[in-house]
Amino acid sequence: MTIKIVAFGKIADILPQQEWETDGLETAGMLRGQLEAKYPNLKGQRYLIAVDKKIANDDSPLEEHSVVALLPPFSGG
Amino acid sequence: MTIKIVAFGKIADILPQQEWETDGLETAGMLRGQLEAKYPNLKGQRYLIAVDKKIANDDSPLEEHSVVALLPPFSGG
Amino acid sequence: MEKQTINTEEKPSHRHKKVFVEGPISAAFVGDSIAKHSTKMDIGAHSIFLGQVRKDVIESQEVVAIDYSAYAEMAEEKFHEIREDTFAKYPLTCMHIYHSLGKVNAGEICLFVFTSAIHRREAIDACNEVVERIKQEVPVWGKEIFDNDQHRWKENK
Amino acid sequence: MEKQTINTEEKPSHRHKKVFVEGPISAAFVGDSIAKHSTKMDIGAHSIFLGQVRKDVIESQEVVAIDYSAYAEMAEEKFHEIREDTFAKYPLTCMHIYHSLGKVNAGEICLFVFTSAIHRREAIDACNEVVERIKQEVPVWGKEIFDNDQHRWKENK
Repeated sequence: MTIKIVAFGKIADILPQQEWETDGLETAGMLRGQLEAKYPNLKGQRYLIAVDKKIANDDSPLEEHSVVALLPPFSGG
Repeated sequence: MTIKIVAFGKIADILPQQEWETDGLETAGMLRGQLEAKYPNLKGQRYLIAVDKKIANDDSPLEEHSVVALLPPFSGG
Repeated sequence: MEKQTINTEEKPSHRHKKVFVEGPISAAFVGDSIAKHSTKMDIGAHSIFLGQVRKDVIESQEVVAIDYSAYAEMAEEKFHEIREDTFAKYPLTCMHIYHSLGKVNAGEICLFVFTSAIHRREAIDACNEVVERIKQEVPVWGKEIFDNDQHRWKENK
Repeated sequence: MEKQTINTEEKPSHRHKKVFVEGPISAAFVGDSIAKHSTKMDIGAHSIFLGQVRKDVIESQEVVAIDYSAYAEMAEEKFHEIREDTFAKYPLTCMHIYHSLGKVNAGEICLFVFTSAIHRREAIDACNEVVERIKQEVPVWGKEIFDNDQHRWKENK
């Protein structure tokens, strides 16, 4: 099951890439755990995860071709 | 004691003149009574009286050269 | 039309400003007023209210224009008082108020209230309050002119 | 910049409208948008909110611009949802929302929310609510660019 990950704002600055694909993850929480293990700078950062443009929680399931977005606090307007 | 009277909006339409002078009146209420006796169409109309640009009540005293304004409900903006 | 901009160092609230304009307020004038604020680097939010004359239909007569008149001396004092009170209550950078006198056709603008502040809350709340106070406290009257030349004195709700 | 005006007979809320504009929103564009409403004879009140970039000083560095980025696909869905909800809640005649992407210098406008209605209360309340929802719900980020080329990610309060 392949998913696409996209990062924005401050979170994109912390990660080595802004957009990539990965697989083997079943929930948004599993992705969060994997990322924070790999990039310790992510820990303590506030960010929401959106799955297919809807705000998700850690239990939200990922599906084949899901687009998962890492969203730091909004600052539009 | 001469005062000047100025009427606006609908009240000015009811009275024969928009601006005139009169004397012998000591309070705003006396003016109101005299006007409504003379111009029965004024009765039942809603209007405020301002003495020298301040909203007055019937007991408000009139002074030499006071400007007394007859103000129907505002409709600016 | 005033050409000056307010210098915040010179107590803007203490300057008597011209509020009444003859006839309608043009959209271009609103645009120009906004443009003048691009040099004010501490402004983060502008709130604008515009009153526009509606072509209401009243007993099958159509409103084609409103003819505004005022007790100008008292109205100017009231506008000044509203201005002072609002500057005292809200931390504003600027405030501008323009109200039409004379004939304003349906579709044209008769009131322009413009407040600016560092943050949105103050700008929005102040604009709102100024509009409400103008409607309630300022001696201005609108005479609705119908398409058959009849008229009716408007009353604010 | 969109040239169309909304025809109220064709359910304005159901049209997807372009919100994002590249770079700052000009004061003249705001003026033109207002002018387009002079043919809408049922409008009595317009409420406008403008966000302007402040030259804040943060640890002795000066903000010279904000560089806006967005998760565009999600942001557009959110703008549409806010638009639909607001039309459902308030009896509005028109609503327009424009938000900058890319670089907006201090003193320039980055957000333009414009609501129009028969009466002032609806126009003002709707404008207010749209602004609050944009700040809270739409995935847009502002990167404050300092005069020494450093940057800091902004956070809305």
